[in-house]
Amino acid sequence: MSVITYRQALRDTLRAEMVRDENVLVMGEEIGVFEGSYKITEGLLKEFGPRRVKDTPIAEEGFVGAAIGAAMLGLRPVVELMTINFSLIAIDQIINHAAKIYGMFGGQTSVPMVIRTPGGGGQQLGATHSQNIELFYSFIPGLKVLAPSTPAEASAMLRAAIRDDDPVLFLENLGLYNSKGEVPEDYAQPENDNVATIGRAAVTREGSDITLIGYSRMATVATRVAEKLAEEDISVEVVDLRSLRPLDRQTFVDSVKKTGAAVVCEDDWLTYGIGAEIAASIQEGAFDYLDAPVRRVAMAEVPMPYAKPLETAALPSIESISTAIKETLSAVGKRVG
Amino acid sequence: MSVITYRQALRDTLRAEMVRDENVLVMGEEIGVFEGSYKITEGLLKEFGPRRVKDTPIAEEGFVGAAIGAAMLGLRPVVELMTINFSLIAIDQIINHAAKIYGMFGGQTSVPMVIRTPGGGGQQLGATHSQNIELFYSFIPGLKVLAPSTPAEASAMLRAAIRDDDPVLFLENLGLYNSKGEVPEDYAQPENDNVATIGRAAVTREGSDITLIGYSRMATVATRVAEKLAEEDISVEVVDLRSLRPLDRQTFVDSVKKTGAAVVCEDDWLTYGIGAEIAASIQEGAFDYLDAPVRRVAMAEVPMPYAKPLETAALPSIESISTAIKETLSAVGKRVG
Amino acid sequence: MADTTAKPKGAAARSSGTRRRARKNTSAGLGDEKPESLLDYYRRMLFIRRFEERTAQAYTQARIGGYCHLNLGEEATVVGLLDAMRQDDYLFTNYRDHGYAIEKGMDPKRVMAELYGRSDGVSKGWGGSMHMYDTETRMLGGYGIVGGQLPLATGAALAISYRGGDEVVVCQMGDGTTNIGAWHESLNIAKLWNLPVVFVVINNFTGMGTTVDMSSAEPELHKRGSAFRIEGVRVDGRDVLAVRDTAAELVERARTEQTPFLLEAWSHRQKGHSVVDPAKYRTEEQWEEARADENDPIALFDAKLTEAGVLTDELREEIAASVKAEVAEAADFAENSPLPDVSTLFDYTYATPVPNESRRMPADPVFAE
Amino acid sequence: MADTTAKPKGAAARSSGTRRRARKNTSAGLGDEKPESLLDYYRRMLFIRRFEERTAQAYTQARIGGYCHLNLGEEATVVGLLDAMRQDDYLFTNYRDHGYAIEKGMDPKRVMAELYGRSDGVSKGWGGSMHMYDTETRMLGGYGIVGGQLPLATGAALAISYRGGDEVVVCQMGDGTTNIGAWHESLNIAKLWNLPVVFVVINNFTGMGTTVDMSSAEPELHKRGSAFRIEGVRVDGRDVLAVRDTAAELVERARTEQTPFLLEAWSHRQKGHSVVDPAKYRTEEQWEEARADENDPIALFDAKLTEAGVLTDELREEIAASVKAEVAEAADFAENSPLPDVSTLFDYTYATPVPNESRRMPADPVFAE
Ligand SMILES: Cc1ncc(C[n+]2csc(CCOP(=O)(O)OP(=O)(O)O)c2C)c(N)n1
Ligand SMILES: Cc1ncc(C[n+]2csc(CCOP(=O)(O)OP(=O)(O)O)c2C)c(N)n1
Ligand SMILES: [Mg+2]
Ligand SMILES: [Mg+2]
Repeated sequence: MSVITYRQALRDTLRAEMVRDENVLVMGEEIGVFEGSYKITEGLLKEFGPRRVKDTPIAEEGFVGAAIGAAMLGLRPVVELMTINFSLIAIDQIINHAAKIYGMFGGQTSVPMVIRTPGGGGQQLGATHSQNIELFYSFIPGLKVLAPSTPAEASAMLRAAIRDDDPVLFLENLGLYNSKGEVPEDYAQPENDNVATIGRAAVTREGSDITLIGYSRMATVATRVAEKLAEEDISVEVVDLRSLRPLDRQTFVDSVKKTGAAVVCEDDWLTYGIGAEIAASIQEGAFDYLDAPVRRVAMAEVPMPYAKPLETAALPSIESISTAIKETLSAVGKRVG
Repeated sequence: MSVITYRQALRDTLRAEMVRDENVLVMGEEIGVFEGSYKITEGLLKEFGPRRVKDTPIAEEGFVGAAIGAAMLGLRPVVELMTINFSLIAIDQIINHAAKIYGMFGGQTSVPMVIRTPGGGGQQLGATHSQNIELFYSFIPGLKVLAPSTPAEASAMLRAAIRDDDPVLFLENLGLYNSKGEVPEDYAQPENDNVATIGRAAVTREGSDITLIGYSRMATVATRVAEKLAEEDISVEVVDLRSLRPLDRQTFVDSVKKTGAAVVCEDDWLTYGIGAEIAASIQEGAFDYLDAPVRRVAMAEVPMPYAKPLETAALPSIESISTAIKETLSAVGKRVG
Repeated sequence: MADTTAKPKGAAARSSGTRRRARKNTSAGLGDEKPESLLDYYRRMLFIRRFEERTAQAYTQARIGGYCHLNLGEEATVVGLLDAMRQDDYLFTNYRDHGYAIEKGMDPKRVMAELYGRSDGVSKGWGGSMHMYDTETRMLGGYGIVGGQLPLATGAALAISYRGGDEVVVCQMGDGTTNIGAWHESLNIAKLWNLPVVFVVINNFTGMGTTVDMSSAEPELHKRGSAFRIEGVRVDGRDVLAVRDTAAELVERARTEQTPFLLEAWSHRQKGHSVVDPAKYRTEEQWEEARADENDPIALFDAKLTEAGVLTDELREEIAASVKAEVAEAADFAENSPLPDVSTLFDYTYATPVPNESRRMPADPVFAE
Repeated sequence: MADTTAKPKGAAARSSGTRRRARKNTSAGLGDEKPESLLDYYRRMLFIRRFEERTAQAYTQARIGGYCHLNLGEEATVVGLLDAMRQDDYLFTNYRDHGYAIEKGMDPKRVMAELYGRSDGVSKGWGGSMHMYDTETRMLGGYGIVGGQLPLATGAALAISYRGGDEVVVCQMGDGTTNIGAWHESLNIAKLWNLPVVFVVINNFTGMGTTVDMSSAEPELHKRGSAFRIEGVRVDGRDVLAVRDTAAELVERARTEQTPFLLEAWSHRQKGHSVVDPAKYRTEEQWEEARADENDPIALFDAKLTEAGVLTDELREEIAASVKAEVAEAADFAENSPLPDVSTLFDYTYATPVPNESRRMPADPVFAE
């Protein structure tokens, strides 16, 4: 095991897959000469040349659509969208084309492509650059949506995404790129079996009092919350969703059946956010086990302000999640925070 | 009271508002010479001329954005998007501009505009033309999203939307355009106080056994379900959400507190759909009153097939909703379907 | 408003030289065209005409649902364009795709079955009128989102170029489509990356009811390639030989020069935008002009072949009868093809199966049992 | 790869005649320009330079967050362009907007306060660097989504035209922005509807690191208006008088002819794309050239004014000192302006209040009581 950043896990895995499969190419704005806004593609142009590392014009709809068309002919493009906010310009191609082509034509042609894009807030990027809209893609049958939270998962899931024959939205996170974690020694080898199974959540920390559910950066925040509350003798079980579509309901429902209570933490907005489905599923799947309503901790429902104190206040935090957990437990009567 | 179609209610109200306020103009594809794909703008070009009735090129991003810019200078554009599916091409302008301009610039300029667009399936339009993606807009702070189900509501809500200073996504429905209902005698008068309050749901039929929640076309289907089940002595209370953002949770939660059970019926996909928020809110707001989990009846999660039997099977129906209601009641132990 | 049912200025005169020496100057007379191929073009155009008429009828009888757009009036463009392509070239079109599907090589029976939403349809009944698709004949789809096919076609050309292949992609669209952002982004990328794709604009002077003058600030659409240094050519889309020659030249140049081209073919839409459109936004005279023999690709070609003695009354009747029979056969086939089984509803959401995929019918609870 | 730090071919030579007779041929010498206005231009350019340098410094000191893009190298364009506009004309820009905001008439103190995210900021701290906005001076916003401002500007021009007003809209953007769909849709609509808007492309030869050659199939950007019959002009963006005259002509023609124009102004970006960009994708020599006196709008103008005797050492020092003081004052003001209060978090979601709006902090339950 070695310890590397989430960024490096992505970069090295991307490189390994390019070495392994000639059909894999990367495309996106500023990924070549500039080496990527967030440097995930650093060094790739130098190693693979402009045929396989394609700098695109600022034309998200055009180049995402081009990747779809190339995938229809059997290439396996990995597209970078600089942040998920800009995906709105390409969303018609993603939803009305990538996600539809397999089904709409009766299963004749698959679309093996990956769209890598970071979400995440808290960088004072303002209203148009701080949104977490993975919901839009998670809602769409025909797409798969992955949201790894650790370097090891990022590597194994990116590998799975590239090898999968369906269009995959691969959600990264600005707040995770520098985070570190253990990865298998051979994670960067082209021949490598560290391939995640798409569509599985995981209990990443066991606990007995309450289940805390998150994904992407919030899964790591959830772990920190659990660690903090452990000091207060509250035992939090953490579930990392990992895959937003397909959604592995059984894993978190089973956890709730054990703990009897749940909180969801999410980096998006509360109303209609990802957490709504989680809460709805829990009440449906663990109705008789729930001792208190499922609470959700999410962004304040405003266009994200630039000013630091406003932004900080609008974002979920270890504190706000802890509060929701304690209030839930006190409703249960298990403990009083 | 007179009885007119949903289509006529929209047309006449649009006309009345244009007569009332010189700043109101309508824009969209094929709304002038062609008189609208679904004829909502019939006769308007003839009456108001091309200055106020603007046929646009096929350029959803461009003309929706132009409407936003015009609204910033005080016009009150009412834009037609031919169906909500095509809104994906304009979604960056709607979400990153219309919904952000007021907040992002510290409340200096509002964006008083309306985007009218029909959703709805069941017309064999295939995978790209049968989607109900009001979720995307309902998720966004800064937007208001209305979804009337009757001619009277359509008229009063369109009037409210046009007079509101914020961007409003006004959801119509292909399956409702020909439906009829009573409207006030003066509904088509320019001076008229039939202005709905944005952000209110309504109990449209009282009942005691279970609450059935819907919006747009599904609110009318819900009523038919209630009528049918009444024959079997099941008393269904129907809640029409009417406004998807803001969402009037209290109204449906109060209903569930009374009935003790709920089913949501929706024309979109189940996972992450509008119903997820409804179910999540109910378990949070009426936890101690719920006798059974909230069930959701929604579209099968597939790209919508063209073939009639497949499409019919994929859509929620009076039968499938009735089944969910009976199963819920039988879980409650109240009755066995 | 300008009368846009009139042909674009200078359009008829323009017809590029072609790489096929043997056919030079054919658009003036019939040169050394082989009678068999001329009759073949004639029959193929007539086939599309009758097929579309049958489609309209079936739609009226509620055998076909959804939106349904016909190729009536643009038969010469369809046949000429497809004749200029190699079998292994790829085609992307908009939703007005029946004729293209047939010409690309799909069995008309299966095209009609698709229209009927039957399991023998080319897309197994999942696509319908707007979504004809066939991997084998390389018809990579009709698309219902205006402009949606442009980025895809560009990407297909990228794949060809990436592999050093020598196929060409042809991307068909309507005049109204030149105003959408995807047009701009796709043509720009195609030229920047030197991709072998020919963008073909079918100019029928109108979107649904909106004229080209009302929607394109540069109404001479073939000139819009200038923003990307893409060479554009306009051709009389009523003339099957002119279309064939011009298209053949551009397709071959795209192949050898590895660069995109723009072709505009103009002709008249003889009916409403779709089968259900009553088309009241044009006067009766305008419609009469659009349908007049001097604008009808089939009538024009018929006259030409008759004059040249290639088409006789006998042959005409023979062809008409055989076309009629084949179209009837397609309709019969469609009528008798089984509807897709509801058990197949979840078969085409994903190509790679994964755990926890939703396969729930509307009445099913989220957690089964 | 072509060396795109070289000026576009023929660019420097081109400078349109202007409606301001008195100023004709000024770009060659200084003609009958008034010394006061020349010195004023000089001061304004210098002010932007120093303001941006101070901004970079404050960013490094973590007084400013988010993304931050500077106008270093394009001061002549900003000043010349804004000088050509009437006060009641409207301006839309991209995120590289500090200089424009100041030139449109905003108080630099409040611009700096916005950068600091303070409540005295022009957007009350809600916008930050990319989102300067002021209803009063008609700066209708910097926008962070590439191309997002184009449809908006078109719409503002529509509102003017709808009301028969005589204001003009100026819409600034970067070279990379000419490749996005919104460009195409907006220019087309603006021309079709005869709207008084001047689209201004600031060609700094690069998006972030991607050159114009790599992103625009027609790298002579002013020619891209041809797809819409929009007249385009290229001007040397290092020359404040040339920009002023060319822009003035187009703005006035847009006003009187009620039609859109396209202006390309080229100059060198002297630093990375944003403050945090180490800009390693250019060689040291390339950066030296970009920053060289012969490419620097301020150095160029300084030399010219000095040669003409308008600018003396004394004046130069005086101006430098006063600019320095004013910039320091702006930074002080920003530093001392209060941070926005968290209680205002829900104040700007909606302009028309409605029931049931969510005003929930992250820890709040959905149902309070
Ligand atoms: C993005 C999008 N906007 C609008 C529509 C509705 N629509 C379908 S066809 C059409 C007109 C297209 O005109 P043109 O490109 O000239 O093609 P034609 O139908 O004449 O072949 C429109 C507006 C659509 N399908 N997709
Ligand atoms: C739609 C969209 N895509 C990508 C980005 C990221 N991005 C920000 S600035 C920029 C480069 C823009 O280049 P140009 O238009 O030349 O403007 P400049 O920065 O040179 O002034 C990019 C790609 C964005 N903000 N919006
Ligand atoms: Mg057309
Ligand atoms: Mg630039």
